Amino acid sequence: MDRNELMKWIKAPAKMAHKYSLNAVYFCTGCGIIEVPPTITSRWDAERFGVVPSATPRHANLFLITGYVSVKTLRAIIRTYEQMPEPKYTVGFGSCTINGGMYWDSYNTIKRLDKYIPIDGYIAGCMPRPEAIFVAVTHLWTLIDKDMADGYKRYRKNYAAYRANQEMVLGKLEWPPLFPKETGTGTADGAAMAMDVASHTTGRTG
Amino acid sequence: MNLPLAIRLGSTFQSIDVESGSSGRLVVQVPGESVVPVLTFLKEEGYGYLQLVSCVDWIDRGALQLVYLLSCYTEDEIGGEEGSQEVFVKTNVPRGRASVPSAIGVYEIAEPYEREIHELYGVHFEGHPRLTPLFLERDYEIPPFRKDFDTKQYVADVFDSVPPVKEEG
Amino acid sequence: MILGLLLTVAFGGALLTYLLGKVSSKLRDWFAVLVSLALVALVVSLYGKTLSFPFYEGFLGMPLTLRVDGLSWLFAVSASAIGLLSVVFSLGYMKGKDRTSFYYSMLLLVNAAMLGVVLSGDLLALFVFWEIMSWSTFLLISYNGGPALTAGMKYFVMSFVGSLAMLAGVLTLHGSFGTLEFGGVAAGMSSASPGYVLAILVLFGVAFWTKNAIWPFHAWLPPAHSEAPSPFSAVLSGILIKMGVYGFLLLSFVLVGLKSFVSLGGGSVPFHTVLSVVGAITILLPTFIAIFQTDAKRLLAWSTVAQAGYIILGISFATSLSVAGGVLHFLSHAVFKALLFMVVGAVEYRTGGVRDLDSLGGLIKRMPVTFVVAVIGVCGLIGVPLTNGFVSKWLIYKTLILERSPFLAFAALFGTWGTILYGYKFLHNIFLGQLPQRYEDMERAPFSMVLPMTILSVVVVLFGVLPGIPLSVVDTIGVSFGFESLDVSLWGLASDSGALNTVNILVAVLVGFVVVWSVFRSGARGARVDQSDSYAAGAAVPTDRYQYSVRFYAPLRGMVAPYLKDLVDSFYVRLAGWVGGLGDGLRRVYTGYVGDYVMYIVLFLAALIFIQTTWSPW
Amino acid sequence: MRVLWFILSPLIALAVGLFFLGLSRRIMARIHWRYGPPLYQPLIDILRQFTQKSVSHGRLFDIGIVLSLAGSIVLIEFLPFGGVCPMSSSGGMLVILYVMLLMPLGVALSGGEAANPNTSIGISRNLILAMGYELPLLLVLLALMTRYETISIVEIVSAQREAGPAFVSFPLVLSGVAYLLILPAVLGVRPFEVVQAPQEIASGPVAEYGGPYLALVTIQHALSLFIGTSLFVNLLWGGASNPVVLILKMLVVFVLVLFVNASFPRLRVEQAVRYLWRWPSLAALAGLILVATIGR
Repeated sequence: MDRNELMKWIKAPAKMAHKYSLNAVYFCTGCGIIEVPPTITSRWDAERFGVVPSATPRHANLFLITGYVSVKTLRAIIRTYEQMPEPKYTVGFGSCTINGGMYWDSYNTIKRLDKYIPIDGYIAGCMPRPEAIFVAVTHLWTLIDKDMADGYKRYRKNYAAYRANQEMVLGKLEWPPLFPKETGTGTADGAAMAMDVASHTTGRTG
Repeated sequence: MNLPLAIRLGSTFQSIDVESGSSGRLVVQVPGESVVPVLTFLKEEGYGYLQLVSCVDWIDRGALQLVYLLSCYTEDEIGGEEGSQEVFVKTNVPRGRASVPSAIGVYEIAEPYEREIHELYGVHFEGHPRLTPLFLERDYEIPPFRKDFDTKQYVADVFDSVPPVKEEG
Repeated sequence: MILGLLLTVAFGGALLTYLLGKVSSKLRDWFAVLVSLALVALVVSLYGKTLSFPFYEGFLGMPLTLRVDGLSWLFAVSASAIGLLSVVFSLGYMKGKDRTSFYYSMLLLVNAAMLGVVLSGDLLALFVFWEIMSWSTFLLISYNGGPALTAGMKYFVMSFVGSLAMLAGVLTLHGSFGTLEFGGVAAGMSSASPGYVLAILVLFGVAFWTKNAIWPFHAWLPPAHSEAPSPFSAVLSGILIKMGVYGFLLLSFVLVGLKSFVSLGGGSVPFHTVLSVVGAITILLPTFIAIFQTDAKRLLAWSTVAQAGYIILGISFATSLSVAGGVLHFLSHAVFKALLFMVVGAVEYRTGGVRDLDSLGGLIKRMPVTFVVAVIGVCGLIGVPLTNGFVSKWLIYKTLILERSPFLAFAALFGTWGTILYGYKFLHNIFLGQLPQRYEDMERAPFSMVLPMTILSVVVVLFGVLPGIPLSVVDTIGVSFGFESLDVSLWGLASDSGALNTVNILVAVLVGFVVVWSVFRSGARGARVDQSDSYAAGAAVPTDRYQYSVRFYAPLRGMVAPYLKDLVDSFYVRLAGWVGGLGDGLRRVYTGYVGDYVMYIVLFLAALIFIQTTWSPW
Repeated sequence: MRVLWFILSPLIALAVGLFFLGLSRRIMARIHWRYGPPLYQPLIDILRQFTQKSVSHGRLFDIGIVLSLAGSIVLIEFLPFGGVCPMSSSGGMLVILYVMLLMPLGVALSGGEAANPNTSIGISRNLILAMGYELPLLLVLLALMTRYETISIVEIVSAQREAGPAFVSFPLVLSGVAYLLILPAVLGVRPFEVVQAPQEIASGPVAEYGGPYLALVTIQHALSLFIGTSLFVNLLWGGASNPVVLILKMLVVFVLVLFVNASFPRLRVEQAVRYLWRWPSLAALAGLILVATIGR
């Protein structure tokens, strides 16, 4: 707790609190979740950084998307992301979330995850080891410090585009749009875009 | 008289040929319509457990091959001299109009396997209670596991056509 | 004269309502409300007076008198007030049902009979009005027909046995003292032998306990309450049951007198301790049974049996605090139980007769006012501080602990936790959780139902925050029984061994609430979402299938259920079966052949002659 | 001076409660052979939760949790705080017992409004568990009240000052043992953590609480730790003449309970209630019988 740390606490306590108390949603989206248990138990102990798994998205502000995202899991990821209180941060594990990774030509996985939900940072490695996760956490701290970890703001601003992309891949979603005001304008053209693709492959209604 | 299983099988059914596969397994080639009778016969023989139903797409021969793997866990000797614990039952189905009677009547466990094969290979199983989708979220003209399904083209059409989210302002 | 006027208005009103019903239903409804209003006004005008008024001579040479004093005034006010509120409530509830004029006249008749019982000056008048009350209740319980008929029959048989016991008591008293007037009987009883007093107590006690549904005689109450129409079960559960309490108070403290009541029974096991133990059992057993009920009204019925246990425990412990607590608990129970039955009535009215706790849910979104009222009622039932239930239970607990009987106190306190369980189950399964699709567009309860409920809930909170109001009335009753007065202040009890100060608690809770609310509002405020945006492990919330209310306390059921078989009820059923068999056996005597009858006569004569000649006992 | 304590005692209770929470996470980490968060981590959590923006399920959803926290603050006013007790003159132990039920009731009402089966299951478990430990707790309290012939907690504490702590006087040692056996259940600690089980029912009644709601829940959890231990120390360990001694005694009791927390898996609800209704209740009952018959 040196001097400038103390100054940071005094100037922006909320930001510091968000840095040192990251509750991660305990949701195994892909193969990377096998790295999370050793991270939070005795050998590596993520709790000293303030990272604790939480049972529900309502308690969480960090969403670790560990590994490839299948089309079916995307539906659950979007639902969980929208249920997390703001400000919230997402970190993608491995290359599968960046460009599809080794499933680049699979019919069933999502290639670029940040077309559907905003991602604040990626960790290289298939799958990244606990030390890499801690490096990611410290990087996330610097991002929060510099106000660059603004995934949730981008989601709110461009919600229409995100929603359109989601419905393009998943067909009609069972829950109403999270920010009805923003999608007021967006739904019209979003639906138009969806129509031409839909003729090629019809999105299954949920 | 416990003649070896292969001979008994050959005698009861006409148009099948039986040979012994690797490590003592029996491989039985069966025409489409007589799959269920063979399965019931083998079940009475003691092969009470259907391990899996899988499908192979021989695109050059224009046929989808269904493979039923049966095994038995009773102690006494069943088949020939050293007793074959497992039996493969294979049947070929034309790729165009792929349809086979469902094996649920004989083995209940076949239900999810047949649903999966129906979804991924497009083989229709008559008498199956619910051939609804199991894994896939979207509809496909050509079932994805068939060899003539072009995944790269599909990915280009569906996923690459989704525009990245532009930063407004 | 006022008493006479009161009775004529009451009984005349009941009759006239029926006749007016023939003319026009609107006129009848307003006439019924008017009569109840008049009754309340008349009774309130009697506050503080002790009058006596012989209203009818020539009945077996004895005058039937009416009498009012502190005790009967309290019961009369609560009876007429709750009667008025239930009539107002049934304006909405009974819309569109058949035989409504019969229902209204019966309701007013029951109300009048209760006033008669409470205001009667001698045992004969008491018995006459008691009978009128019993059979008119039977008619109202079996109003809905079908299962209600069997419930009504069960009630009728048990209260009939009680009335017979009471009649026997009245006759023996008349035989030994010549008069039935309370003063004379009390004078006679003070000189009577303890055995005689005990016999009288038991005889009258059977009548009062069956009406009050105390543990061995409670079997009729759950079916009767759940089958009766809701406004009437509010009256039945709130007030009509408490006629047994009035009778018991009258008997034990006015007729028998305090000193002899306390010293009754063998030195080691005095009668009133036995009674308080029975009261304690009545608290525990029905509470656990109530926890696992799935019908809202049956749950409330079992809770009434349990709360009656508190009242009997308070009264029969016979110290100044405990009697005050018992009588005050009668008042608070009458208020919040009538309130809860009206809540079930409102829910029943809006959902078309559904009161099954497994298929309701989420009604707070459609009936918010009814929910607020229900929460206040349940808090009163549980005895949360700042409600009237808390004050009366506090009095009972304090005296139980300080008078060195901790096991009774334990039964009462542990009963409260059982009350919390079924109180919350009642609230949760009806009002909280997911709103089923079929109740999406249900409107609120009509004003004619909400008005009585809000009045009752205001009373629950008012008597909880300022307990001095009811306590002063209860204190005068205690003094009239011969207990020393409690130093009652407006906001509680300022006695040396631990005072009760509700205003302090109120201030503390309010300040705490304001502080926490401001701290809470300083945090970021989130958007309001409906029930579909709830955590479902990443899936969308399925409609109509995302509610946990069936088998609400399943883990507890496994442990407690084997001990909850209602042995008393099964005993009664076996008894009824045995009597049926006996009747069937007797029926065979009538074979239908004349010859057999002639033979019976000859045999009978022969027996007579034989006895006359050979054996003369005189 | 007493008016000052009206404001001071909840604040100190909150500070002590948060310290206990931080300490428990630190000690649990040490037992797991890892470093664990800094001691002021609960404070950081509360600050983060306050600045998060979560959803509300309706007015009752807000009022319920606020009512429950107000109930625990009122309860702290009733507890003697080392020599001074802000609300000592209005009702004594019975009011404490009744205000103690206000806390689960508030959370139950607002959890019910959240229309989520996880919360409803959590609430029903909470009420069943509360009924489980209420039976021995009532027997213990009744034994104490009968032994010292008063229903005011302040008099129980002052009576213990001369005659020594109740824990060692003969008939009450049974009640003390019983209270110690149920203390993990009263505090909601690991063997009886069945109410907020994260894995089974997504942390039970608080599954739908986001930002500020979660902050109130953490504060409520801290205060209930304080209330549970301070009640035990005041009733059975003779309270204390000044707050510091009281807090030290509470610390000893809390660390003892923490070791129980670290070494037991979570029980199912019926196993917990079956345990609570067997040995602790027998000990408490024996204590009460002894006190009622011979112990003067």
